[in-house]
Amino acid sequence: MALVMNSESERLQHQRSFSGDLVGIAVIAAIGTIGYFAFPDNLALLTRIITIALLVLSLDLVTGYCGVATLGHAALFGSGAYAAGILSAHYGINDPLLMMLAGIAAGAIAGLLSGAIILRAHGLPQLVLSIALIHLFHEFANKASSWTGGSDGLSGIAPDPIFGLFEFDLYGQTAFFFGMALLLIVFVLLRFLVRSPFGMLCRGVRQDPLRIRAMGGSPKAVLIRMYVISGAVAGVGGALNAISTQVVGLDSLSFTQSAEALVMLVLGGTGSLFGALSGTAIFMLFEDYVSAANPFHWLTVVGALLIAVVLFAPKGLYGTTAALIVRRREQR
Amino acid sequence: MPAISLEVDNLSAGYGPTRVLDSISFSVPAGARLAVLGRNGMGKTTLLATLAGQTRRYEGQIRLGDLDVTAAPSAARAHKGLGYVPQTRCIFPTLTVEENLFVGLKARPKTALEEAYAMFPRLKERRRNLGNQLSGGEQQMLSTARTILGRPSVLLLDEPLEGLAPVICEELMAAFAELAKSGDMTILLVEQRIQSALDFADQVVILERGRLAWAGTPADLSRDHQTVESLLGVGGLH
Amino acid sequence: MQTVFSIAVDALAYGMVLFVISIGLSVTMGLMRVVNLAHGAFAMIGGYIASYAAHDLGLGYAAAIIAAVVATIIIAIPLERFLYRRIYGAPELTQVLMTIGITFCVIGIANYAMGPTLKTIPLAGALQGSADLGFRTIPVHRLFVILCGLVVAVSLWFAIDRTSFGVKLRASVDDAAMAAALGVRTEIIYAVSFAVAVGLAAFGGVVGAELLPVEPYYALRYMVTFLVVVSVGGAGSIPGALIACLLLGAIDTTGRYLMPEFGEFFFYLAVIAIICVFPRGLAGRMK
Amino acid sequence: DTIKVGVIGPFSGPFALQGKNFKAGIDAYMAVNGSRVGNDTVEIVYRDVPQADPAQSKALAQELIVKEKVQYLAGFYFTPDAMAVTPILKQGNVPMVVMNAATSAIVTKSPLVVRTSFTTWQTSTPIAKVAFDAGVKKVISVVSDYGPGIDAENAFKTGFEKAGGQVVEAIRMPLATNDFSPIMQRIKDSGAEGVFAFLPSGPTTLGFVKAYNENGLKAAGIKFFAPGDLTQESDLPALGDAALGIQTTFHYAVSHDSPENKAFVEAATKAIGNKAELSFPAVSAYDGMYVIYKMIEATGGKQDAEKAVDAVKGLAWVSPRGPVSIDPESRHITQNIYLREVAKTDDGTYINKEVQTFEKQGDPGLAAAK
Amino acid sequence: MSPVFEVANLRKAFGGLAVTNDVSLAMAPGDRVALIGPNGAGKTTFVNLVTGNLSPDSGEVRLGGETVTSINAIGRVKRGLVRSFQVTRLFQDMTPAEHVGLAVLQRDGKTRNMFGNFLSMPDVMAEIADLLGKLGLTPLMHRKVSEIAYGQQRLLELAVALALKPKVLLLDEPAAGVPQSDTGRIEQALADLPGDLAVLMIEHDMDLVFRFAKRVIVLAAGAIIFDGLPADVTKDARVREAYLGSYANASHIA
Ligand SMILES: Nc1ncnc2c1ncn2[C@@H]1O[C@H](COP(=O)(O)OP(=O)(O)OP(=O)(O)O)[C@@H](O)[C@H]1O
Ligand SMILES: Nc1ncnc2c1ncn2[C@@H]1O[C@H](COP(=O)(O)OP(=O)(O)OP(=O)(O)O)[C@@H](O)[C@H]1O
Ligand SMILES: CC(C)C[C@H](N)C(=O)O
Ligand SMILES: [Mg+2]
Ligand SMILES: [Mg+2]
Repeated sequence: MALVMNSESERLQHQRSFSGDLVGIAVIAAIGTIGYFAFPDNLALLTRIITIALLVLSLDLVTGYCGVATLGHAALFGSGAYAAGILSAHYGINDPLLMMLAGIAAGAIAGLLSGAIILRAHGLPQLVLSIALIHLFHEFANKASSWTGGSDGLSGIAPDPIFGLFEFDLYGQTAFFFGMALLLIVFVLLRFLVRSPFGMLCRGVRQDPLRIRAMGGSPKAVLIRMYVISGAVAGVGGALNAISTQVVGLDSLSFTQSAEALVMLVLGGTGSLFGALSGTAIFMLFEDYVSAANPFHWLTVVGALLIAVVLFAPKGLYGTTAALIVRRREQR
Repeated sequence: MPAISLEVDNLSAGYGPTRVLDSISFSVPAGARLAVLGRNGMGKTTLLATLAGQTRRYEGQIRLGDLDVTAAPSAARAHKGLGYVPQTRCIFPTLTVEENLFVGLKARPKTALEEAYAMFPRLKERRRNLGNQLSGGEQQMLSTARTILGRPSVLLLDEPLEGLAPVICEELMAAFAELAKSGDMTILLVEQRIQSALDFADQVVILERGRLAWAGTPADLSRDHQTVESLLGVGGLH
Repeated sequence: MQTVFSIAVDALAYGMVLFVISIGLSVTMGLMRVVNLAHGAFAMIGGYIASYAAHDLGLGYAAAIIAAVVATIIIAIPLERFLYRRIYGAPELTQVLMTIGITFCVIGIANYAMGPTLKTIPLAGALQGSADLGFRTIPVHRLFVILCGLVVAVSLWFAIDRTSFGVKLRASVDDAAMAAALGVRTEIIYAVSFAVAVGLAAFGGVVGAELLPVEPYYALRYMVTFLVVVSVGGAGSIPGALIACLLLGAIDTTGRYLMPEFGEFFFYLAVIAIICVFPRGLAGRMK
Repeated sequence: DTIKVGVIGPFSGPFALQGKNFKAGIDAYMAVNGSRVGNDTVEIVYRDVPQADPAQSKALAQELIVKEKVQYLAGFYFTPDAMAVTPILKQGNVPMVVMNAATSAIVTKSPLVVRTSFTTWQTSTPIAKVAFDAGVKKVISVVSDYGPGIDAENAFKTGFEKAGGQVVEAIRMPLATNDFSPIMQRIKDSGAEGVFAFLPSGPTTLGFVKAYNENGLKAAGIKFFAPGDLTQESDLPALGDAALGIQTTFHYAVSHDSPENKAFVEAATKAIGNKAELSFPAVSAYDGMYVIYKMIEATGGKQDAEKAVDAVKGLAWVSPRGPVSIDPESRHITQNIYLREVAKTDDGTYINKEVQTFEKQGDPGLAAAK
Repeated sequence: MSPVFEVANLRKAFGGLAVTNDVSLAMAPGDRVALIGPNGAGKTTFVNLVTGNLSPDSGEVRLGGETVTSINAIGRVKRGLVRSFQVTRLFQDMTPAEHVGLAVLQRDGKTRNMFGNFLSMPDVMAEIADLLGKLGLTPLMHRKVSEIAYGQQRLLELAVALALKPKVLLLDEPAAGVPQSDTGRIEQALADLPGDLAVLMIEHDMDLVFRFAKRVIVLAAGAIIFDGLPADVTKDARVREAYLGSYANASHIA
């Protein structure tokens, strides 16, 4: 009897989470639409937010869900960007979808490589491994200037219209819709991923790898797999960056970019996809706003924002809000 | 010397919004041995932790002898004579056994460490080991010894026998009894081994869902089979 | 042969500068378990104060150092009280967010108040110029830094490993609630340790200014360097940090001599290799 | 009407000083010449890109064009930031005036680019001749390992070898080098009689110059040559006596002696607040504004990028740095390059004292690339 | 019957301290063995050596005839050797249902699945409900572990181990911290285990030990000093002195 009742309530819960997915997609699409109408002449910014959101989502997969501390995640992003860029600039393959595929593949490979190195330590030393790694990637790209353009950046990327129909324009419409579509697809796939048995295993690994070993699971194998997936997601972001800006700079492989992504993730709240998305959007919009308002001293304001978030929303903006809502609901 | 006792008045406490203790009141005379019993998850640990100043108190008062320590932070309570041995032992993992004990000494001279070693010779053998290299039972010994070294006037023990060999348990209970008798120490004992607790205590309280459901002497309890059955869930005491 | 000696001397001097500047971070990060990315910000504040004291108040080098250390600690006290106290024991990433925020603010304020140009701290007469080692010369100031490094290393090691303060600090970090229950006044312990760490940062900022000049972006520019040497040594271990600084200093110096164009590669490959062999750092305390 | 000019530069972060100089140059120009051109009022919209970040630069440029409706883009401290924007100039019908980015190729990326700063090739070529004339036949080149550094190395090498000298070794060191002692040891061991160095202006130059002195290179008579990035005026107070006597070639010295410069320095000092912070980006920005004003005049305030750029091709005027002109072919500035020596004035400040002039220098970098 | 689990001449020393000193033992399917001994005798260390969490200085571990000494901990779990932890190791922000679900999925090799959701897998859910029900954790199955009392966490610890359907089960003080009222559940859960499973239990609760064990092994200072029937252990003078104390005299021993 108890069993029946339980699976009944389980099914309910499952349905609720499924409808949660739909709501999530609707929310993203709605915000995208609002953004489109609210900033019709700032689509470049929105596209940039989407690009970075993909990087932050990808970072959330390893940091939020698996507990891997990294300040080198832009390595995956930048690899995707350079792969897509090189394909176009050096091989003249300008189809955006092919460039996207190249970005995904390169991101995944970079993920495999990064994972293999970063996962050799934990905690602080791990963080330092990631820092060392991103510097190596950066130096490598700087040295390989005949391929990457070095510090001058890789220019000459000229993506064709998507499906031969939609040209990348000054107003950034095409890039925006392209990015929006990619983001939605990635989001849905990740939603499935984090709910799946594999996603659950990852959460377990984050909390207690030794426990997972005692269950017969290999934390290392799990993490490496997640790193590859994360690389693919970052690769999407990187390729989108290359396609929409048509230049790839060393900054896309930099420590700064990695650190910024981490800040955005923590700002939104680790361990939830919405946290990653909202962190990116809020940080970048805020930065855009204050840096336009005062290009000279905005850094102080951003610093104050970060401090305020830690003081008043220690689980991140989304994380804290979500916890509050849950608590309200429970009390009722 | 004024007899210090512990007095709890209308105490409620919990974790965040979850209220675990609900209006608990009792008082313990100096030198008394109080057993706190109750089934799983009834709030025994929460009660001791609240007395030690480690959880969120919603309302109520805590008095240590003549002093109101309701608002005092944990460290201040310790200096006023409260000693706490938590259920999870809370050994400092990166400190050696000796350093762990040293923290418990408060301001006493280092030579006092010998008291602990006399109580648990095993600890002396392992005194250069790090806390996290100890066996479960050794950690339990260390946790207890560390608090006792501070010579508390009120000692809160949360399942101090967990994981100890039977022979050590006996010795330890004897030692507690000795401390209570000779040292004017008031002891609150939470213990799952009901018989051991009753053999030791001169007073008993039972918690049920965060409320004080029963109070009396061990002898009363032994006779009250119904209470034992309903509040402690065991078939009877021997 | 002479070249080898020469490189060795450079390596030792550089390693010691790294040590003096980063050791304060080892205290906050290893002992207090706060990932204090604002370490560089405190070093920079120290540098600014020393520069101001020397140029505008006309104090001597020694007096400027003392003024910098004291004033930086005074500035840090409210920060500890209102900001850092909130993140002791918080998840590392939260600490990262808070301390980066502090760093941004400090950079912004320094840029506004002191201007974006480089600031120097004039050396005492005795520290200027070069000393002749026979086979080469070395700036006297570097010898002074080496000495400072040794003194700091020994006294810190003593304070942490041998004094009751050190034991209480380590206990508080392992389990603050339990330490408090045993009567350790953890807030005071933390505040004092933080002050020491900040004082060391300021000291390092001043003494190291010859190599890492003071300017607003200092706070972030060298953050990675500090983080790397401390972690490679094993946060919280004074001997570990010392060895790491000397080792990394040597690798960096040698790499830069032999193959400057691959200097970065050498350095970071070495970091990766060391951590792969010693996943907890050269002398990391166990968690 | 209001004509908006969008300026993208590093106004915060590690290069905030250079961004500040952009603003000082622009403010100075507008203070001296007013903000009105014909019937139009010029308004500046600043956007910050703290470190080289082409994606950000492009997004901001797009925003400036589409949303702020700027008619001109200007600024650009970093090459990649400028490069990223060139593809949208045509569609946006906006000319771009580069006020710093110093890689030769930028002007080739779009016919709508005009540059009023310099290229590293332009400033590094003359020093080769200086070195050779000073009797130095063997030089070791030491540059920061990134685009401009490599440009400098190539420019010097080309010039020096043409003159008949020999570059015995070319070292590239990472941008983030703190301790230069090992490099100095390398220089010593190379047996060169002189060293050619390129480091981007800023904190690292201090360590480099100090190491040059402290490791006894100066005492050993190894001569020091560099383009003027290494001794920008705002770094000189920190370098102090250590820099005395260093010879650099550059397009501008704050101490340049001319009435135009006196007026400029006065206005720019007022704009920046502290004369010690004044440096070379200010003059490029000042001249950049001159060019933009000319473009506005020529187009009568209408948005017509091509016409605007055509109008300034061949334009010649006397800048605070001396006589300059826009090369009609390359749209890059032709200017005098000066040999300067760091000197101490009577009031204790340090200056780059001009000692020799190389007149009407174009950009040799473009030719070299072909 | 041939042993499912065998240890031969196992040795381990930490520094100078020989914590496991030439220990050999074998267990057959269906064995119910209690491993007791003074604190610090090396019981937990023994388990760690056997499971591969520590590597022995010398000696051999065999599972079902196969030597697994050089196989890592994960491999041994996959071969059916499962342990529980003396200090609970649970995922603080997961629920009991997720714990058991994860163990079941991991056991069945389904954790590679990147799209499903265990809540919609009826067989998995049934197993979860069954196991948690047996241990009386059903009401808590969707609470976070961090919010449930320690004693209940101990029960969950056991549930996770059982969910892996081991061939050899090593339990490190499963009843420590579990109140007397609930030890019954543990006993019941153990009694319900398949008959061919070999169980080794470390416990200081002698009542439980004597009700559970068919065979008792006493470890002291790293060496086995007694291996035999429960009835005989109380008669052994060395065991009484080193471990049991007056317990041996108590009347309630069978
Ligand atoms: N950190 C926490 N957050 C929320 N609820 C908690 C927390 N810790 C304990 N609880 C809840 O408080 C109640 C009382 O727990 P407590 O640990 O005091 O019980 P106990 O009587 O000591 O049990 P045991 O015998 O198992 O040790 C339990 O229902 C538990 O779920
Ligand atoms: N990593 C280590 N380094 C040094 N000594 C250790 C280490 N691990 C365990 N020991 C020591 O080995 C001995 C055996 O420990 P073990 O945990 O196996 O004991 P146990 O029999 O399980 O005891 P208990 O019943 O108290 O849990 C203890 O004295 C302990 O201090
Ligand atoms: C030398 C510097 C003024 C050059 C500039 N950083 C550029 O990227 O072109
Ligand atoms: Mg409890
Ligand atoms: Mg044990």
